[in-house]
Amino acid sequence: MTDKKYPTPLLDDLEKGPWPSFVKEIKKSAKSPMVQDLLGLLERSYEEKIGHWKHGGLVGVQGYGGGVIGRYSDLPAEFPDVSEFHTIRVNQPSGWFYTSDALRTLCDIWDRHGSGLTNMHGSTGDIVFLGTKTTELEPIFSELTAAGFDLGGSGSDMRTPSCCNGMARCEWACYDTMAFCNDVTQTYQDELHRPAFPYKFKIKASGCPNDCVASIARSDMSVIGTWRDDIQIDPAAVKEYALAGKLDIGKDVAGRCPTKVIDWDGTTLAIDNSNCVKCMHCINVMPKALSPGKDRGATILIGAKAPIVQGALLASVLVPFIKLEQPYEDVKELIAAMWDLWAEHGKNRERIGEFIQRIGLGNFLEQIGLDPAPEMVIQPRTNPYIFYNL
Amino acid sequence: MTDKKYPTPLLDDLEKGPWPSFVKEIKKSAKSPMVQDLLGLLERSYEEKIGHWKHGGLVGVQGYGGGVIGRYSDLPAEFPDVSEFHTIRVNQPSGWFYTSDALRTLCDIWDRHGSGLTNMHGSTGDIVFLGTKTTELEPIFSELTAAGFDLGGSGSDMRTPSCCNGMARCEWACYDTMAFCNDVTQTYQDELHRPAFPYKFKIKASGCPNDCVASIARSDMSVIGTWRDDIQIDPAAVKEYALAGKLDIGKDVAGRCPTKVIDWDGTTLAIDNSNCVKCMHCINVMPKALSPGKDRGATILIGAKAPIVQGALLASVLVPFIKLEQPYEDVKELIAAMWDLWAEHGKNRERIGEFIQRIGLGNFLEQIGLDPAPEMVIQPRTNPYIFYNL
Amino acid sequence: MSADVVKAKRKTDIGPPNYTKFLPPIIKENYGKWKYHEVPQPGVLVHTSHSGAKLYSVRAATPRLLSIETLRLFASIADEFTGGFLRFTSRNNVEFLATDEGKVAPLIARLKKEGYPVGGIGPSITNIVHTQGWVHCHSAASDASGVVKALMDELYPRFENMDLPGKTRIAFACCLNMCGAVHCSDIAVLAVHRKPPKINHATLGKTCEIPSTVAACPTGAIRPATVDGKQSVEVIEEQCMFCGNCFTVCPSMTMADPENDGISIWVGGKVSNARHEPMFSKLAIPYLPNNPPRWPEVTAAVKNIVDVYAKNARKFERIGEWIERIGWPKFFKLTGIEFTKYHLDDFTHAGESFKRSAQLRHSSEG
Amino acid sequence: MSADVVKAKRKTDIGPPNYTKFLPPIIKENYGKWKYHEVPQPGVLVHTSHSGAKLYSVRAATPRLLSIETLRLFASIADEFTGGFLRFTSRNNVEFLATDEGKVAPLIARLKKEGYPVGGIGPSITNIVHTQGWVHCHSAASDASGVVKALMDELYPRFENMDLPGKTRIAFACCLNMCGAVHCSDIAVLAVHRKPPKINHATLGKTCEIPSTVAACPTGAIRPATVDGKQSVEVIEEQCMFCGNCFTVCPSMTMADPENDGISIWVGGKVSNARHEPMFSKLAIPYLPNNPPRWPEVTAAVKNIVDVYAKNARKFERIGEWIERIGWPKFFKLTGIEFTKYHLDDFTHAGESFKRSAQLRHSSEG
Ligand code: SRM
Ligand code: SRM
Ligand code: SRM
Ligand code: SRM
Ligand code: SF4
Ligand code: SF4
Ligand code: SF4
Ligand code: SF4
Ligand code: SF4
Ligand code: SF4
Ligand code: SF4
Ligand code: SF4
Repeated sequence: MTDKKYPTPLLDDLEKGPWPSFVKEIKKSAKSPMVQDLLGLLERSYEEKIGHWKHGGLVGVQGYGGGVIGRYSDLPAEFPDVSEFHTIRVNQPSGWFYTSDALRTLCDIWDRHGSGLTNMHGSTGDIVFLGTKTTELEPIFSELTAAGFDLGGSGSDMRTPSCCNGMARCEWACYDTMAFCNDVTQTYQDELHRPAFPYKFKIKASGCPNDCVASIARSDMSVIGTWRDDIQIDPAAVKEYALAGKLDIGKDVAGRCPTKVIDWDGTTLAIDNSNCVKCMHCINVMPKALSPGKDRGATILIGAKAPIVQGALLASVLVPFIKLEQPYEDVKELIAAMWDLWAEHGKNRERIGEFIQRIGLGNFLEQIGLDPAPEMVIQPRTNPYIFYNL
Repeated sequence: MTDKKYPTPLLDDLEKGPWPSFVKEIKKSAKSPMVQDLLGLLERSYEEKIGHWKHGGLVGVQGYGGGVIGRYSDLPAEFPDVSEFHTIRVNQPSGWFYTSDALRTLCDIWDRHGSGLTNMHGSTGDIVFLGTKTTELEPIFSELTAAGFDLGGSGSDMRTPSCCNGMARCEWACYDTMAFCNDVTQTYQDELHRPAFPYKFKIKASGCPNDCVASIARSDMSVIGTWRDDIQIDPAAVKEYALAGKLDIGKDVAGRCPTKVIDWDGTTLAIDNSNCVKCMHCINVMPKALSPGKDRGATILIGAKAPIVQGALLASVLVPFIKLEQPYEDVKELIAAMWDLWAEHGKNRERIGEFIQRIGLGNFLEQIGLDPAPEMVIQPRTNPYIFYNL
Repeated sequence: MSADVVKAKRKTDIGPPNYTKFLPPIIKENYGKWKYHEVPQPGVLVHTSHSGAKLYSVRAATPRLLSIETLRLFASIADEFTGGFLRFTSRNNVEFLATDEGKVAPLIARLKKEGYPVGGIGPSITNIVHTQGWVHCHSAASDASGVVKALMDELYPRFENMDLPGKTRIAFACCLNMCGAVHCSDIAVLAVHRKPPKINHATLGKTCEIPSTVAACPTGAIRPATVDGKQSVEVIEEQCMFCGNCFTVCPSMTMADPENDGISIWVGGKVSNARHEPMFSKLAIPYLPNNPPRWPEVTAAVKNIVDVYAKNARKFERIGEWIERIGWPKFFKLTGIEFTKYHLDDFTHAGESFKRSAQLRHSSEG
Repeated sequence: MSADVVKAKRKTDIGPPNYTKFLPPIIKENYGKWKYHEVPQPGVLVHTSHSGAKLYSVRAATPRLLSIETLRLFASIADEFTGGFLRFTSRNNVEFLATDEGKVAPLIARLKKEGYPVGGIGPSITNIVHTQGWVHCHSAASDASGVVKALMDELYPRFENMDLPGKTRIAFACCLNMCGAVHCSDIAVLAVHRKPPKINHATLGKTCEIPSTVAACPTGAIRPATVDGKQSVEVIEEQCMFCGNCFTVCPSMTMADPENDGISIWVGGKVSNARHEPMFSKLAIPYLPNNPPRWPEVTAAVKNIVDVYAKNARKFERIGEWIERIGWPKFFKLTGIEFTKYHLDDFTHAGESFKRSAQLRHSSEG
């Protein structure tokens, strides 16, 4: 560890304790003058209880409209090496799998051209290279692409899609999330790199209703695996769970089924699959005995987002069930239809979820060519303000 | 029955069938020329599928701003006897109890001065005298008051309060609905007869959460009886129900408890009263064995209304529990505080439920001097748009 | 009492007569002391007091629109069987309050003979709460009494029997003002307009206050405008959803339209707090034609819903509770009702009705 | 590779490397063929394939903000124990993917030795999803990494053990933009501003587009205005709820305020569809002060909520499910948190959160 340029007593306190310390991480990279100044600036924030960063300007790499977040300190005189301190979003491989070599390649590039600090990963899913100068952007980009990496999204573009590890390591994946995520990422490179939408558009893919990438809360298009037929039951394994005695199948499994469709008589478990809502609970708690059906696919939901401007939204059902098989032509047609409509009629900084609420779900469906279905709503309308078309 | 002035083949069809016929009722009063013309006009509506009434003007009795709904036909030349056809709202006695004499008194007055047609009762609860001329209003009023009756509400006033029959005939009444209804009706005669509010204000009183006057859906102030202590259980009567075998206590009673707090082991019924939400179901289906607790009172809810303008509202909890004892000073203070605030700041035609939503429940409570309580909401806010007062 | 006498001492603000004057002695004696009730047969309630006293209430249907001839008939029936005591219910039935069990059977016989069926108690269809319609209101998009009569003629056995899973409350309203409070009914029959208001520019400036007319529109479809030199308003027709609130405040904007007015059907509302919290009614059928005098499309539609409910719901389940258990897709399937764009809410809180979860029933069939 | 060579063949739009390049052979062979998994000990997942193959995943915590030194360390640990294969999770943990059961114990020992605790699986508190804070963002009302470090030092045993009723997801966001997606977390820690923007009228006209600045305000609190002869905006302060969206679009409207910025706590959100549908987080504590470096008020508040939950919830109940069962009044009582005016929603859909039923728990105590 290099000598500190500034004393950082407040930050130093956060080197203590059992949880891994981000301060230690910062100090590990402190051979970089940028990181020295970052420590000084951050200590100042801890003293003053206020951030010291200004709005970013438009910085980026040639031909791309996104992927770099410009950032400038408001104390450039005191901390000149962070007067510019941009982040670069590098598109992660689907499922966040790496080889040690791939990791080292990324480290080497970042060692040459930036602070040496990263986020593994950003909230959207990107590899985040944390802190560099404008002049380094183009060199970093060149070395990244040479090594087979590319930038992720930022601004009003398609954002970097992400997915759970799905079929790679999970017995419940109802479709191939990683293949799908990679496919849409590659298909929409132009939309990812050149912001041309009213606002950001995020796609996240989870292999089952457990939704391990929180897609229903955080993506404009959420693709959640599910199935249409019966839950597969291995009666022998059910018996083992019952005998093991750790699980009270009546209370913990049947009793917690949201639609109460599990019948457990002490020896046999039966499910009224027509009323099972594919919540995953019974499967989650008895993974050896139960598994999703064989007729698998996904539900497509639309419009999740954080609160700004009109309040947070969870995604809502758009396609109750789709087989989701390569080359995903049906999904792509749907995406194209939605993007066309939204690009033409969406307001500036209006996410697609807000757009749908503004123009009405019925109109939205009509425009993109989908039939209304009762699965799309909790219940039909309660207010009588019907726009009859005569 | 008098001879018809007009042929009414369409209406005549509605004299047939097992259900009592309103056409027969109209014809029973057809000695009145008004009713003759009403039949003609109504038949015309049936032929043309359109109503033949115009907007009412301001008609009423001296010194009152409400109680009469003016009504004029748009075919006065053809049906001169209904060119004016106003209704009079007569305030019903609490609980809609009558003696035969009282009924006859009303009939006699109406016989002398109107069509002879009534609604027993209007949707708000009034005795509705259906159809008379402007010149008859004052005489009717005089005879009504002489007989001990008075007009009900209309326009932007307190409307005629109504209540379930409560303690008069129901074992579940948790407070005296009829006494309360009569008391507020009498206390607020001025507010009832002289519209001075931004819009109408309805009070309805139900003795228990079954809410037999639909107060939670239809009144600006809904007073619903409830209790705070334990449901009274008669174990012997429980056993009788079990033995009778008509009721499956496990499935039909315990299984349908919304908070699942009833325990039934085949012989004894136990209730976790701390989590009972006083829904009434178990009591409803086992009236001989269960009854509300002894520490009784009411929940006051606020703001129900029909859809116009911003959508229908159910009433929401304002006072989770109040003993509701005569002379109801606490309730009256609350009413006064609410009316003052709403009268001053409510917009024209803004019901109090809409008013609260516009100014915010927190502000409303502050202004009327009530503390916020978690019982008032399904859940605390989910959006982070908090108006901190510093 | 002569008119002169009355004029001399004009009384105001006396309020209604005190209810205690109209209570039968048994009620006065047992007021607040009732212990339990039983329903020995359709239309009859027996309340037993802690004192042991028993009150027999016999409930009969009325069409609500009653001639004074009928009221006098009721009065004399009350005199004959129940000491002159009777009451009306919150749903416009009449109840005769007997103390003598022996009077119950002859009372019922008499009521039936007079054409007033006895029933409406327990898991049945009781009287339909309704409004004025073409009989008295200027706003009506259909008749009220006529539709109700046609419906109840059809549903009549459900009034006289107690063979439904739960209480089934039907309400009718003749316009979106919903005086029948149809917004929380098991089945709501709601008359609707489907054309924007026709504006009488010649009279509007004189009869209506323009600012309050503009403010009346929930969707902001109304703008002040000068037409033929007269102060008036214009309606952006694509923004109009035919609620008629402009007509309520301004007579020169009429809504009624013989061709396009008609009836919508809503289901699954409830008011009581029993088991499920109170719920709004939800749209089932957006439109059926106005077809007087019997509205056959409407009666068939309501009967279908009742029958499907009767067949499929579990004991004590109200319609809304039943549908919540089986899910709306199944409701539309079982009833054969088409799900359309109109079922999707598009007003202020529309987004709150969107299904924001992946908890769905799927079936390989579709 | 020299810079010249790179420049010569500038590549664009190649996207990320194909994930298949990074998968260990056992995953390639058993892709889509996993049968079930087990959790033999905290931090370890064993997935068994239909083929019988077993994959051992060991999960270790990271602070997310990682130096390349640490990444190189992870790479060498992967080389030593798992054939060079590793991955990161959707919550910023690192997972080492072993095929050899014998490697699990030494791998865990090594990770712990290096200071990266192993755990976060099953009914535990896993890593806190968080954002940039004072480390990188201009919007932050608090630091992110610091609060998270302080919290996890406190909650650490819940990461290493699996003794909670259900999974407990904590998220942190440093402003209302909620990059940490705290809106659906079991416990959400959200930094907030509490003062209206300070407007720099001298620069606003030059740096900001006035119409989009005005449009940015969710409550319409911003109006165009001319100040000292310069085009600018003004804020109706009573209408401002400090969301900071104006600052997002206009650098001349700064929000940060050392005295009044701080932290709010939200509870009961979830994302999974398991049992209960996904839910938003709900306000628990409107404000706690910014108290670096350890934010003791915040850590105590979160720990209290976790402890009360751990003690009272039933098996498998997430925080939101538990509160829904016991009711919000009880939650406030058990945690000792005060219920205030701020807990009552007053934004667009506020009315939808009002309790519109008489189904209440009452108790004679109060
Ligand atoms: C880096 C990252 C946070 C992190 O530490 O991980 C981030 C950082 C910023 N976000 Fe974010 N957002 C990041 C994920 C998110 C997420 C989570 C997600 O994508 O799953 C959300 C919530 C989900 C959503 O999209 O609604 C999110 C919702 C926002 C919003 C609010 C958008 C809205 O519609 O409500 C803004 C404001 C805006 O776009 O103007 C925003 C804006 C920003 C800006 C660009 C600040 C701004 O006002 O322009 C932040 C730059 C910080 C910096 O200087 O580094 N960020 N942002 C995340 C991206 C890393 C990556 O690419 O992997
Ligand atoms: C007579 C009655 C219907 C009936 O047949 O029973 C009735 C009739 C009218 N109502 Fe009503 N309302 C009647 C009970 C209701 C109810 C039910 C209730 O009170 O429980 C409601 C729904 C609950 C509520 O108050 O929200 C109701 C909601 C309306 C509305 C919508 C108010 C709103 O805030 O959404 C209007 C429109 C208005 O006030 O301008 C309205 C307006 C009217 C007017 C005055 C028409 C108008 O546009 O001015 C109707 C006169 C009809 C006529 O010519 O006789 N009426 N009205 C009911 C009063 C009788 C009585 O006094 O007993
Ligand atoms: C007479 C009346 C009150 C009055 O003062 O007029 C009344 C009287 C009784 N109600 Fe009611 N209810 C009356 C209107 C209502 C209403 C209001 C309405 O329908 O507009 C409701 C709310 C309806 C709703 O939820 O939409 C109502 C919901 C109940 C319930 C709850 C039923 C449920 O399962 O949801 C009960 C309990 C029960 O029946 O088990 C109940 C129970 C009772 C009992 C058993 C109470 C008792 O012990 O005396 C009475 C006879 C029940 C019956 O008719 O089956 N009463 N009851 C009303 C008769 C109307 C009619 O003529 O049919
Ligand atoms: C590795 C990871 C996916 C990935 O591609 O990165 C993952 C992996 C697994 N999840 Fe997950 N989940 C992962 C994030 C999530 C998320 C997203 C989040 O937290 O932001 C959720 C939604 C959380 C929420 O609802 O708020 C999530 C909700 C679940 C659930 C549902 C739990 C519930 O009862 O609500 C299960 C089922 C279970 O645990 O019984 C599950 C189960 C699993 C299983 C058992 C699946 C399997 O058979 O392999 C995996 C190990 C579980 C464990 O960690 O206890 N996973 N899981 C993520 C690990 C994050 C971490 O480092 O801690
Ligand atoms: S979302 Fe489902 S398929 Fe994907 S990792 Fe989680 S549990 Fe497995
Ligand atoms: S998946 Fe969920 S809804 Fe289906 S049976 Fe299992 S617990 Fe019930
Ligand atoms: S509301 Fe309750 S107290 Fe009143 S009549 Fe109905 S059941 Fe009885
Ligand atoms: S009153 Fe309702 S909530 Fe209470 S125990 Fe009975 S059924 Fe359950
Ligand atoms: S519902 Fe409409 S049409 Fe019917 S009485 Fe009420 S205001 Fe008139
Ligand atoms: S009918 Fe309703 S929506 Fe149409 S213009 Fe009139 S008020 Fe507006
Ligand atoms: S939550 Fe706000 S302050 Fe934190 S990184 Fe996102 S935009 Fe910046
Ligand atoms: S902080 Fe938010 S509410 Fe306040 S002025 Fe800015 S945009 Fe409007």
